[in-house]
Amino acid sequence: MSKSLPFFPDAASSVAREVDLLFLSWAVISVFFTLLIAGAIIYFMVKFRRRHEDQVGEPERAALALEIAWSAIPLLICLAMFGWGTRVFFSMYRPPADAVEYWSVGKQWMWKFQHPEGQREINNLHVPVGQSIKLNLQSEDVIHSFYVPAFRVKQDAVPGRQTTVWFRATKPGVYHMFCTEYCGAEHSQMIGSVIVMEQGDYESWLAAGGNTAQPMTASGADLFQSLACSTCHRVQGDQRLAQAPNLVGIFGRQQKLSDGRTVIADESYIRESILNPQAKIVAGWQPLMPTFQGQVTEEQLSQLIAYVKSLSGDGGGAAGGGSNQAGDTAGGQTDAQTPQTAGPASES
Amino acid sequence: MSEHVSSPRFYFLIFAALIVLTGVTVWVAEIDLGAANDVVALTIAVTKALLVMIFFMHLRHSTRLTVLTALAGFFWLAILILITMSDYVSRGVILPVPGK
Amino acid sequence: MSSVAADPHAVHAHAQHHPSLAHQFDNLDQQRESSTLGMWIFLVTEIMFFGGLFTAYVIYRSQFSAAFQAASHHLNVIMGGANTAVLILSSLTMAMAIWAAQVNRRKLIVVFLILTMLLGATFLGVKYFEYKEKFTHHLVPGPNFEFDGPDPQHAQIFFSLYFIMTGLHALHMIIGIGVLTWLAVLSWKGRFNSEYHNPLECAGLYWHFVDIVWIFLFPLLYLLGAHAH
Amino acid sequence: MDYTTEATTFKSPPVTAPERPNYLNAGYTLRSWLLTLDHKRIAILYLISVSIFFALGSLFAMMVRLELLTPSGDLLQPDTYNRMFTMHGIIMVFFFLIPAIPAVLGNFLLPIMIGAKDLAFPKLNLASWYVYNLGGAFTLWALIHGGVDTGWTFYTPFSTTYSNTHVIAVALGVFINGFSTIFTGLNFIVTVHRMRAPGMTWFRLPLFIWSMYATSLIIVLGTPVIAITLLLVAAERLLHLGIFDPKLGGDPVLFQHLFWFYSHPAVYIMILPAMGVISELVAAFSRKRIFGYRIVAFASIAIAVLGFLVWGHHMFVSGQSIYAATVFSVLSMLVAIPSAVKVFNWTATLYEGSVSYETPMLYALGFIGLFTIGGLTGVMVATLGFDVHVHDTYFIVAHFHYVMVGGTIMAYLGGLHYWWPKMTGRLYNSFLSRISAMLVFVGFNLTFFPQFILGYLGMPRRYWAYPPEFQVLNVLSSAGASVLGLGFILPLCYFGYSLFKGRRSIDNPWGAVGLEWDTTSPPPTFNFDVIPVVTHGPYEYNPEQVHRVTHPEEAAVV
Ligand code: HEA
Ligand code: HEA
Ligand code: HEC
Ligand code: CUA
Ligand SMILES: [Cu+2]
Repeated sequence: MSKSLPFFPDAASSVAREVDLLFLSWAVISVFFTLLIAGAIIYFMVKFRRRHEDQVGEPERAALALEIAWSAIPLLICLAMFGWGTRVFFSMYRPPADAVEYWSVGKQWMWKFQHPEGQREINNLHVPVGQSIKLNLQSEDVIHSFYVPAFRVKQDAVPGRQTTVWFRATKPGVYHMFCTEYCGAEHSQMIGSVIVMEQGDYESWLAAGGNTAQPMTASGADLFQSLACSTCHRVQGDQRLAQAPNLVGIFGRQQKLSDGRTVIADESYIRESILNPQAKIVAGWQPLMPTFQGQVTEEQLSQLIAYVKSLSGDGGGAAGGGSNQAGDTAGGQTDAQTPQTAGPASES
Repeated sequence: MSEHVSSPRFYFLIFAALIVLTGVTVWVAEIDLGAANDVVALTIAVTKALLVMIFFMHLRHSTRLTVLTALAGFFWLAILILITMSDYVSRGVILPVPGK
Repeated sequence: MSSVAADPHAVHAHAQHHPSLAHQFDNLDQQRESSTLGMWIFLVTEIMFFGGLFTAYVIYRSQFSAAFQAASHHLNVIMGGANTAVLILSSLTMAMAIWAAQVNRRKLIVVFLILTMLLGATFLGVKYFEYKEKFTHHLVPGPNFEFDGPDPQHAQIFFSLYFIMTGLHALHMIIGIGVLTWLAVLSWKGRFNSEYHNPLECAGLYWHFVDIVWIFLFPLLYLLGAHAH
Repeated sequence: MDYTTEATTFKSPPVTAPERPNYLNAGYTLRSWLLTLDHKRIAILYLISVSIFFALGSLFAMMVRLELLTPSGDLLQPDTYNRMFTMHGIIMVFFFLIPAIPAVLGNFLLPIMIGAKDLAFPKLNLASWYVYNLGGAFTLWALIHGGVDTGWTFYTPFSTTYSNTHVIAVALGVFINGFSTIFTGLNFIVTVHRMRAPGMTWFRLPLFIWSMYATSLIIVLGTPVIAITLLLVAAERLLHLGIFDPKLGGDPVLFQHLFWFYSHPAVYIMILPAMGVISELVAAFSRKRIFGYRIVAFASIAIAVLGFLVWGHHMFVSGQSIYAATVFSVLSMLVAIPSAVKVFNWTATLYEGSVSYETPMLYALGFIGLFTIGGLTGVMVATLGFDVHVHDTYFIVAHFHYVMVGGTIMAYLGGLHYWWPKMTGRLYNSFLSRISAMLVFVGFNLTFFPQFILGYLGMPRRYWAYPPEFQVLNVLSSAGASVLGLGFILPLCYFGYSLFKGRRSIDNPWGAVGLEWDTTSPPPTFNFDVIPVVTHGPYEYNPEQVHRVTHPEEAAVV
């Protein structure tokens, strides 16, 4: 990165140009109004300067038209910019359907990342160019915030919840990654880089990384066995023997609860179901499920969630999107999610 | 401006009404009405609060400004609760991108 | 300057100065209206103060309703209900104290004020036993919290809200009793009469407000689980 | 009626003549100050306290700017740096900027401007000052024992669970300080409603009063919420109550809602009084009624009310619902409109005025320009897609210093320069004061404009060390801060000199109208020798206009 005096940040994501355009438009509007007012003040100061000690101002001339004009014009400008800004915002927070899920856990003071193929990294994130990436954020302690200036995206990682952010890098390179929510002594050291690589380079990076780790969903599947989830939840076979709801296809669906409410089974819901199962009881079931709070780390939680999501077909798409009514997905499918871009190392 | 003096009997009537309402709210709470339990309980509580404010606190004989002040308090509280609530009820819902 | 004109009331000429009229006011009516308005504005700040807690309650209640119902079940409805009645009665005696001032019955003011304070103290006494019960049952949030129902974490949030809400309410009662004590002494000395009693009135407003807070706390905390067994 | 008659009627008394009785020579003992019930003396007490806290806050700002001279943090330890900006923010916001204009200028002027002898509750007013100092003492105690490092926003769970500094003491300090603010606000509301002089109708109130009234509404409705919120933070630390604790399923974002429900309106507590001051200054130095008086008055109320509906714009990336964010964004746009209207009306007031360039006017014009930039960047960051990028970067730091320093402090200084002769009866060095106004303006822009660029480049705030490519702009900013500091220290010198050695001022040195200029300088203890009867609006410089608004029956009184 250049050490010279920069005046404009790198733009390396699909939304960056749009944000810049938004900014530049606002800048033009601001400069216009600032100059208008400064100009008027200077002009009036000179033109109407006090000429003799006893001079008073002229009587006021009422000008309702003026008042209306200078309320309405800023209002219209603001509303227009609001509309545009909101469109950009929504496009920043609605991941496209083909986004691949990555996982991140923030803790004082580092970022841990995990690729869908299982590759782990700390404070660095390698991503392929041109691929939409949905990053699930969690925190182990306090609030952190994931920020990549070159991508113009930012999202807080809130303890006890999962939040998401997505981006599509458009230009290979190495970009700053900052924590932008104050999180204690080394907040300013909680930084790293996002390394955007060409598709091929990314694959060879993955391969060379000696990736021994399993894909997220596979780790999740293992945990599902080792934590004995599978003793109650049967993901295949005869559901009549199961003591707990079938988890196949639940992701993204409306779940009926025993107290009559319905919730959308999104990541937060699954997360809560595991950590605090009694909080929301599925209609027709007893509150039998034990809590796994303290038994799973944030990362294992991510893996479990990834696994449960994978039971619902294309669950990797829009978070909680009401669109995927995947109820009838085949029962035996455990490893449904195969990211489109998965490199050779990822499947095994 | 002379102030209005209510009779002790009148105050006692208000007191009796409050006690009755307290009894009612305890009684209703034992019956399972689903979500309506909350509505009933809050309606009774608001009624009781209004009785206290209008009669014990003399809002009935107060200036408009005083009434307005009292209302403003509750109105702003409603702002605080309702707008905060608006976040919680719509959280986590991300409607699909229209047209995609 | 034309906007300054000789006013018949010169500033320092408090000729017919009432002993209870403060220097900045022109007459007792202005003083009375000012103090009433001031008191109501203070009550608005109190509404917003408790309002922050009610907001937290409403949000969590809507999120964790089952846990809140289960936790609410551990509160003692009988004690809570009795306390509600005690508080309402104290509101009545408070209103009567002001009435006594309005009709110039000095002794009665003191009697009603003392009654009010006694009822307030009764409320606090009952509250003390309730708190004690919570301590012995490990229902006080913190490392020693134990809750055998489902969803103990959210139940702990319920009890956090319970203690902070009722605790602050009790604190208001204690302050109220302190103020009433002082006013009882003043009444005894004959400071209040039908013409001048705004301190009593303001204290009354405060006392009734504290009552209103409890009117909401009681159903929200004690009764919401009553029907779920 | 004309201001000129005023200026000639009361000639500056010869220095040898015995002083007229005024609030300053009403008593010289310490007791006569510390137990005073006179709103003017309490204002002076507040002036002293507030200035001490400003100096303290500035000291921390200096440490921050020194540290940021180099990219690698080599002056302070990171946790020391964190305490520096936290104490800077807390002291500047809660102990300086919020009380500054209301408790000093407001306290001094509000009763005079409405023709009252004092505030409605003088004892409460004095109590407010003591409570303020008590809150300050808590904060200072924490400061001496190592400070606090949560940022002025106290975000949970960092503040409740992870920070091991004196969060409780500072939270209580701010909590206690909140009472002093409430006392002032409550007092002002009652005073404006109940204590106006005969003939002082609502639309004859000076705009400063309107803005103080709007400010008081916010104070009364908002401050209790921050009080309870900070109390909950303290309780969570002290008693293990778990309201916001994510380990219990509590939601840290709920804290943010409660915090900003107060703290956004609080920014209007800071700017509305400033706007009131500016209205007075612009009118006085153009010798003209404020253009669109009623609209400017209503704009204050509109800002106060709408200001309560937009708090979520601080939480766009906090994990709150994106739909709630959308609503907060559009409401933030609406609240900008009344501010815009005010800016335009002030500018239009200059038109056909009799504009002079005294020091207060220089500050006022500086305010208009800087507030415009600060406000426009405010609406920029209220735009959702844009805020995601600049949230918690130096762009925000620049935005709020433009409105708080470029806005409120400029207005506060302008107001002090304008009413100084009224408050002390003395004049200050007008040459030096103009120099200092220029220094503040130039230094300010040099300090904070580069921060906009830094922010857009992506430099996060609350960073003790930063990537080297940001250094040039940071050095520029620190250099600017030293010029700015000079601009702030200079008034300290010439005001101090004026206080003891300054030339005596005549009653109305500016030839301004308004009840405060009708009484003597400094005013007597009960403000007026005779209670004024008001017959026309506040800015009637022009005889024709006065005539037009005077009702016959009121004219009869004159
Ligand atoms: C005096 C204090 C003050 C004032 C007056 C304002 C005024 C405004 N502020 Fe500011 N703000 C702060 C103090 C202030 N702010 C502080 C301290 C923070 C940071 C807190 C923290 O995180 O530590 C902050 C942060 C902040 C944020 C959060 C940013 C983030 O953290 O990501 C936002 C977002 O919407 C915002 C918006 C606004 C808006 C819309 C206004 C509006 O009221 C501005 C209105 C004014 C104008 C618009 C200018 C005049 C208009 C014209 C000249 C006409 C032309 C106008 C148009 C075409 C629109 N502010
Ligand atoms: C009223 C509010 C106010 C005021 C006046 C200021 C004034 C200044 N502020 Fe402040 N600032 C805030 C409110 C304010 N600030 C807030 C709320 C924050 C956020 C905190 C947080 O993140 O939690 C902040 C944060 C903040 C930061 C960001 C820190 C970070 O995020 O890491 C920076 C960095 O440059 C900064 C700089 C300055 C400077 C240079 C001044 C200058 O204007 C100061 C100029 C003054 C001087 C240079 C000294 C003058 C000297 C005297 C008056 C006499 C002193 C006496 C003796 C030395 C004996 N401020
Ligand atoms: C003792 C049996 C038991 C075990 C072990 C168990 N569960 Fe459950 N689970 C249940 C029951 C019963 C329900 C339905 C009632 C409810 O919602 O709590 C349930 C509900 C769920 C739900 C919500 C289902 C829906 O349809 O909305 C999820 C997700 C879930 N469990 C995941 C897991 C995971 C992951 C594990 C292992 C870490 C696990 N469970 C272990 C019994 C169990
Ligand atoms: Cu993590 Cu800041
Ligand atoms: Cu704001």
